Amino acid sequence: MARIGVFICHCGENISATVDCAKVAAVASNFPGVAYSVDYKYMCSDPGQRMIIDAIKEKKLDGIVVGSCSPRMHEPTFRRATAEGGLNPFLCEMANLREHCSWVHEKGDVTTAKAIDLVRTLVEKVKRNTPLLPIKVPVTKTALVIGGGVAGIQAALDIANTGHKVVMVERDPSIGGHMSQLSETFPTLDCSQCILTPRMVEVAQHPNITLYTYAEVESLDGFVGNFKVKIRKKAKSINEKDCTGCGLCCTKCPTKKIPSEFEQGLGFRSAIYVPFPQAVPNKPVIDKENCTYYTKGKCRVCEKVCPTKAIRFDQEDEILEIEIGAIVICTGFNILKTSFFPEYGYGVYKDVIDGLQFERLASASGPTLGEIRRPSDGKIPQKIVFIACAGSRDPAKGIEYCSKICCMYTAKHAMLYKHKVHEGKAYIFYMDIRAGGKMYEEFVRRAIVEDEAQYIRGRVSKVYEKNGKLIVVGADTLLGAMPVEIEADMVVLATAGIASEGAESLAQKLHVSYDAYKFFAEAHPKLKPVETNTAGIFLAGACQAPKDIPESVSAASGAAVKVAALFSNDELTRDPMVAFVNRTAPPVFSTCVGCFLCQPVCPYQAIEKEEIKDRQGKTIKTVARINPGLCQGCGTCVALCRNKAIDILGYTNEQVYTEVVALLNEY
Amino acid sequence: MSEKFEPKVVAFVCNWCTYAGADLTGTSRIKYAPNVKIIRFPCTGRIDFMLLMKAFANGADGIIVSGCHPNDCHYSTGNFHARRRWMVFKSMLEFMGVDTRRIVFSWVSAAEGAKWAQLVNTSVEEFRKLGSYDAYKQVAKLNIEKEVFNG
Amino acid sequence: MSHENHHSHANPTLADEIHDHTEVLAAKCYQCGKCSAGCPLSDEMDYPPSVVMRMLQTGMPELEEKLLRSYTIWLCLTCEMCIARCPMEVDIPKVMDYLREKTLKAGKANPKAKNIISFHKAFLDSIQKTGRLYEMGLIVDYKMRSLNMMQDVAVAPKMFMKGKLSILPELIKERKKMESIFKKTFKNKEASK
Amino acid sequence: MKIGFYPGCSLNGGSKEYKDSVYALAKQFDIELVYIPDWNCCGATAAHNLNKELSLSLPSRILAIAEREGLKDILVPCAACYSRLTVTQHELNHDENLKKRITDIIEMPVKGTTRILNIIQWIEEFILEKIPYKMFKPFNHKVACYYGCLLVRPHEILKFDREENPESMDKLMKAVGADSIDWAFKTECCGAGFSVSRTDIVGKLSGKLMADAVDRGAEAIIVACPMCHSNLDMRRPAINKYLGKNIDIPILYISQAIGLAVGIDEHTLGLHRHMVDVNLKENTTTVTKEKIKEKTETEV
Ligand SMILES: Cc1cc2nc3c(=O)[nH]c(=O)nc-3n(C[C@H](O)[C@H](O)[C@H](O)COP(=O)(O)OP(=O)(O)OC[C@H]3O[C@@H](n4cnc5c(N)ncnc54)[C@H](O)[C@@H]3O)c2cc1C
Ligand SMILES: Cc1cc2nc3c(=O)[nH]c(=O)nc-3n(C[C@H](O)[C@H](O)[C@H](O)COP(=O)(O)OP(=O)(O)OC[C@H]3O[C@@H](n4cnc5c(N)ncnc54)[C@H](O)[C@@H]3O)c2cc1C
Ligand code: SF4
Ligand code: SF4
Ligand code: SF4
Ligand code: SF4
Ligand code: SF4
Ligand code: SF4
Ligand code: SF4
Ligand code: SF4
Repeated sequence: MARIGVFICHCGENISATVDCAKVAAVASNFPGVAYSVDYKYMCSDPGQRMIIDAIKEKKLDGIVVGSCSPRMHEPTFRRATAEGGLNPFLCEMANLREHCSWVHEKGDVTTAKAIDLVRTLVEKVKRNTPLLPIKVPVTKTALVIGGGVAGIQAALDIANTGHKVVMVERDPSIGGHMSQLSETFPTLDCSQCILTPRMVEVAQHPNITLYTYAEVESLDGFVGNFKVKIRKKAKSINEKDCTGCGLCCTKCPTKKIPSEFEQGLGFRSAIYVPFPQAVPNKPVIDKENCTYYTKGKCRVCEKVCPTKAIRFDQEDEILEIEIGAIVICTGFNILKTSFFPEYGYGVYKDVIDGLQFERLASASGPTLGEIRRPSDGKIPQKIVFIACAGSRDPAKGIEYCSKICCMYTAKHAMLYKHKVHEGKAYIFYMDIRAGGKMYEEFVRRAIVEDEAQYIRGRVSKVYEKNGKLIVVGADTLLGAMPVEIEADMVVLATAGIASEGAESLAQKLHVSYDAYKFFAEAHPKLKPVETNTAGIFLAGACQAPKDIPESVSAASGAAVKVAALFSNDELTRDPMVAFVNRTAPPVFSTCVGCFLCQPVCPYQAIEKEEIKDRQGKTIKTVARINPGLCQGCGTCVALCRNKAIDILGYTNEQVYTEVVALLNEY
Repeated sequence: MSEKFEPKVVAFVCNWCTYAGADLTGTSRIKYAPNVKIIRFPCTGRIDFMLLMKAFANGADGIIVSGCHPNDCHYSTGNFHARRRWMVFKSMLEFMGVDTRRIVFSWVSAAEGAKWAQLVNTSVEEFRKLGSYDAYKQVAKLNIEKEVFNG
Repeated sequence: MSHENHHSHANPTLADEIHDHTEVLAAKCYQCGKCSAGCPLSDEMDYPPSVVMRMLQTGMPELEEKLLRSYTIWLCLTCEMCIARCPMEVDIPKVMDYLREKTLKAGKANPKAKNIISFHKAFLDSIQKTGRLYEMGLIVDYKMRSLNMMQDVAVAPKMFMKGKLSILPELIKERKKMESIFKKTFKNKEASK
Repeated sequence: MKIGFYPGCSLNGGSKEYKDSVYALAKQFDIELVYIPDWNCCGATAAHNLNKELSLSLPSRILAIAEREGLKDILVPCAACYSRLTVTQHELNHDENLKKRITDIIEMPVKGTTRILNIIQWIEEFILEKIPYKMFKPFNHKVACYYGCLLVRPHEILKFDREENPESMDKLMKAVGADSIDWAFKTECCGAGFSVSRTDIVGKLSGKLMADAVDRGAEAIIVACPMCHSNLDMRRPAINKYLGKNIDIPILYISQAIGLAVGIDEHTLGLHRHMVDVNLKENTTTVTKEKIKEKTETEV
């Protein structure tokens, strides 16, 4: 027979004003299995808690029901007291007599009767409670940061500065991301490289950070605190230890006319190359697709000229396997190319460029050394047309959302152009100017008033080339949709920000969700903006949606704090209310029949396949297994499993069925 | 006192939204019918529909199931699964002759204390009109329940 | 036909009516002006296409009336340039078709459109009678309707010389069928009104 | 090889030379064109503008007859007819109620299974491969391929070529030795149905696009639609008036241009019927019969 203790609280008069507390305690004392039942003015006060502690010892109680306020208020308090009394804390339950009873009903027998029903329900439940131990999982205190743009850099430095190890994996030969390509940045117009480069160097030199560039995540296993990740280090064809970064190889390489990715095709690079002078690490890689030695078996000039003999043509991709505790995804974004736009010439007009190309033209270290010159003939354009929302807010052909950053960078471009070409004229076709941010609207106004950017409200229908000019056909909707035709020297499309290439496959490798646009999905758009649905994996920067630098950096610092919090303990304590698939004796092993219908419903990918093997190692049966490290205890799988093979601690089938019966039936 | 029929109502609610919402009803001292008694679940996704049948079999005249609004689920998608399952289950119940008007589905967030009170009151009113669910109790004369108490 | 996101109003606007008949939802237009920018006849029109959409959006009877009496709807060539580039895929040509039909029935067609309408009517007459287009007849018929006697006096003889105009119409066999198709479609239209 | 043929009213009347040239081309490549018996007018812009049901019924009758005659593919050289037939078939296939209503009106069943080919698709599919073996006289002129509206729009329904800057006609012209220019007005409207009622508009719209073609050095404009042809050719006075100068660039149907290349004579192709004379510089580089034979032998 159970020995349950029942403690009914008056809460001053909050409960006792409408519920006859003494009566509740008296009735409860007659419930089967109740060994002790009292009522008291303030159960959460010290003397109240002491009553519980003492009663456990004196009356040898094996279960506690406190009839008081909402468990959301004092469950931790009473579980602590229960533990102090020497019982497992999960043997304590609370009946909500205040928020769900005394405060919401009138004084009277009905209210008291309801209170009795609630207490009886919890008494029956607690009889079926089992001692639960909080789940402890060890934590590997190394974080993996995927992507080395400004978000990744910030996250890595913040985590590293808390004293934890960081491994950074960057796909390109250098870190820096899009920010390293920018000329100057809104809303302050400070030089992008100037503020970013020192941070890039810091990453490379930080004792807590290991940097792998030209590398990608191959696969991921495990769960929060205990991930195992495989990283593919693509062959750079040089021995990084020997290479001093002298650059001789790049200068001498005869294959020079390869469009540079960093310069957005506006400049060239050699087959062995460092993407840009400030690259980190400042060591070259050989582009195997263009190197004549790899493609035709001839050349090896770089090998000959290298003073340290660092070239390794036979180098192969390397797979590293490392253990990590948390991951921050910072893989950023991309923009649509001009070839996406049929009405603007399918990308064939050389002088129709995208925003990043304009950044390179405006950059002091860019292909024109910061002079705005048009790609076709190098002339300085006297008239530039900027087209905002190119591909954004365009459900028909592009994407539905607003790319958020383009209004601002277009205003910036118009401004930079005017600063460099004083007599030039900038026209901006726009639909709305979205400049919500600190000093943003002021920035746009400056572009319009001081730098004479001519904003025309309307979308451009077509751009075509004629006699070396680009004819831009638009309309001014503020003038009754009056047709407007501008003969421009150059056209800049503020093309939509889209998910980074390969984001979808990375998401699948990491088992995190992504949205319809293939951006990574946050666990909650407002309250968990840097978390994913997978415990231990966080997000930062433009991999979630187009974001500007301040937002990317704030998110990165936010994610870093989440990682640091995770790493602040040696072990993770997790709520023990997790699901489990039953195991029975052979030959059945489990009532699970291996239908795996439960697998897709789990929001946390916690359900795995487990093979039950015989002594010879032959698989007899494949059943579901729940990874307690990943399960968050929602119970969806429990309700789904038709074979009742899954149950969930704290809300077992037996417990909840009993509650229903007890609630509706008096003894 | 006139003998007005008082339906017995069980509410299955999730811990994160509706349970907290009902707490707020209390903190706001908004009054509602005492017929409804709440059982707490981690998520509406946990609620399997045999539980509802169990409640009817044990004398419930009406049931309220309530959790987080779509997209606000603490577990991100649990409530969607609950909803989807309910769509399937509902047609099955109707086929079996169960009076599905006696099962009310709703969303009440942690901020919607007043909505909870209103939901309870309108549901109770509805169930009262429907009267005692004797039909089901008759069908399901299951006595195993009594055994449970002695477990 | 009614649609989910379409409420039934006590006083349906012209936009509601268009939505019911053509499924084109004027509210989808976000006034970007791309249609007006690309429309080859925008500058000839009293209301460029994006303005037409805006007028419909307002639901104001005065503006709807202006629209029905506009020259725009007759100038629209249904070249489909606007919808081809509209980010919201608003089918403006369909709207124009609808407005033309409605206006014609209501006898509100813009007087400037007289020639255009005369031509269309003459064209259809020809088909109704012969099953095919009889160009010579068309020209004569059009001239009678438009009273534009001098037009094409220079071109027609040359066409004739080049063998491009025939004096006699070609007749199809099932001419009765043609009559019946015309009758039915025009009757259906009345009925659906 | 047999294929269904719907000429449409224009080809039967004012654009007789278009029909003649298509016929000649078919004959040259051993394709038999089978008329759709007792065909009627598709209704063109007029029906479309004034009465929707009528505008669907007229083409439906044509499709119904084609089906009845067992013609699976039909060639529709007129871009306007091609557009009307294709759009009608699309609408019928996407609305069962409409299909029912229309079959009631025309008193004939329509399945909506006909493959409707425009002139370019027809040449691409049945002729292009064989051109090298029959090319006597490369059409080595600089040309502007003009597609107009109806061949490419609405793209969602026609799904023919690229919506902006299409290339299929250019490819055909290159195949017969022409140098086709890159220009921006390939799909701008020529004024279409306003030829008679608002000739001034045709002058303006056609004038704009032709001026660009001329500026870019085109010697001829190649079209695939009788409406485009009559606007650009017959409405030259209005065009010249709009431009304030006279341009004498000839307008050729694609079937005529290809016909010339494969050695069909000008008269058969109906060049003499044009309002603007076709005075292309004499092309001296003829290909001898031996050479063609050689080619045939090496490649086959
Ligand atoms: C034209 C233009 C102008 C702009 N101007 C401004 C401005 O003036 N001010 C401002 O605040 N913002 C501006 N921005 C926005 C700014 O570029 C972004 O806010 C910022 O770059 C986002 O940083 P990020 O680190 O999130 O992403 P990114 O910069 O995109 O970096 C992502 C990094 O991840 C790497 N990566 C991607 N996938 C993988 C993978 N699978 N594995 C490993 N590594 C991977 C990439 O190589 C890259 O290095 C501008 C953007 C554009 C397009
Ligand atoms: C009408 C309106 C509607 C909105 N709707 C939405 C929405 O739908 N979605 C959305 O995402 N956002 C919405 N917001 C924005 C949202 O309210 C804010 O983003 C959010 O409240 C900011 O939180 P906070 O903690 O930074 O500041 P606050 O909410 O302002 O909190 C600041 C706290 O600091 C306290 N405090 C102030 N000074 C001192 C001091 N000197 N010492 C001690 N304490 C101090 C204040 O008392 C207050 O409690 C809305 C805002 C408004 C005005
Ligand atoms: S335990 Fe809860 S109900 Fe009791 S006195 Fe404390 S707050 Fe009030
Ligand atoms: S020459 Fe050798 S040392 Fe110098 S950068 Fe190239 S690989 Fe490195
Ligand atoms: S071997 Fe390749 S990388 Fe080296 S110099 Fe030659 S082309 Fe350049
Ligand atoms: S930020 Fe501005 S330019 Fe970019 S999509 Fe949004 S509204 Fe258009
Ligand atoms: S636990 Fe249940 S649902 Fe999951 S695989 Fe096993 S039987 Fe199927
Ligand atoms: S309880 Fe929820 S989180 Fe845990 S395994 Fe089941 S579905 Fe997944
Ligand atoms: S293009 Fe479309 S969305 Fe833009 S104004 Fe025209 S109809 Fe409206
Ligand atoms: S279909 Fe009509 S409105 Fe649209 S672009 Fe053509 S002429 Fe203008």
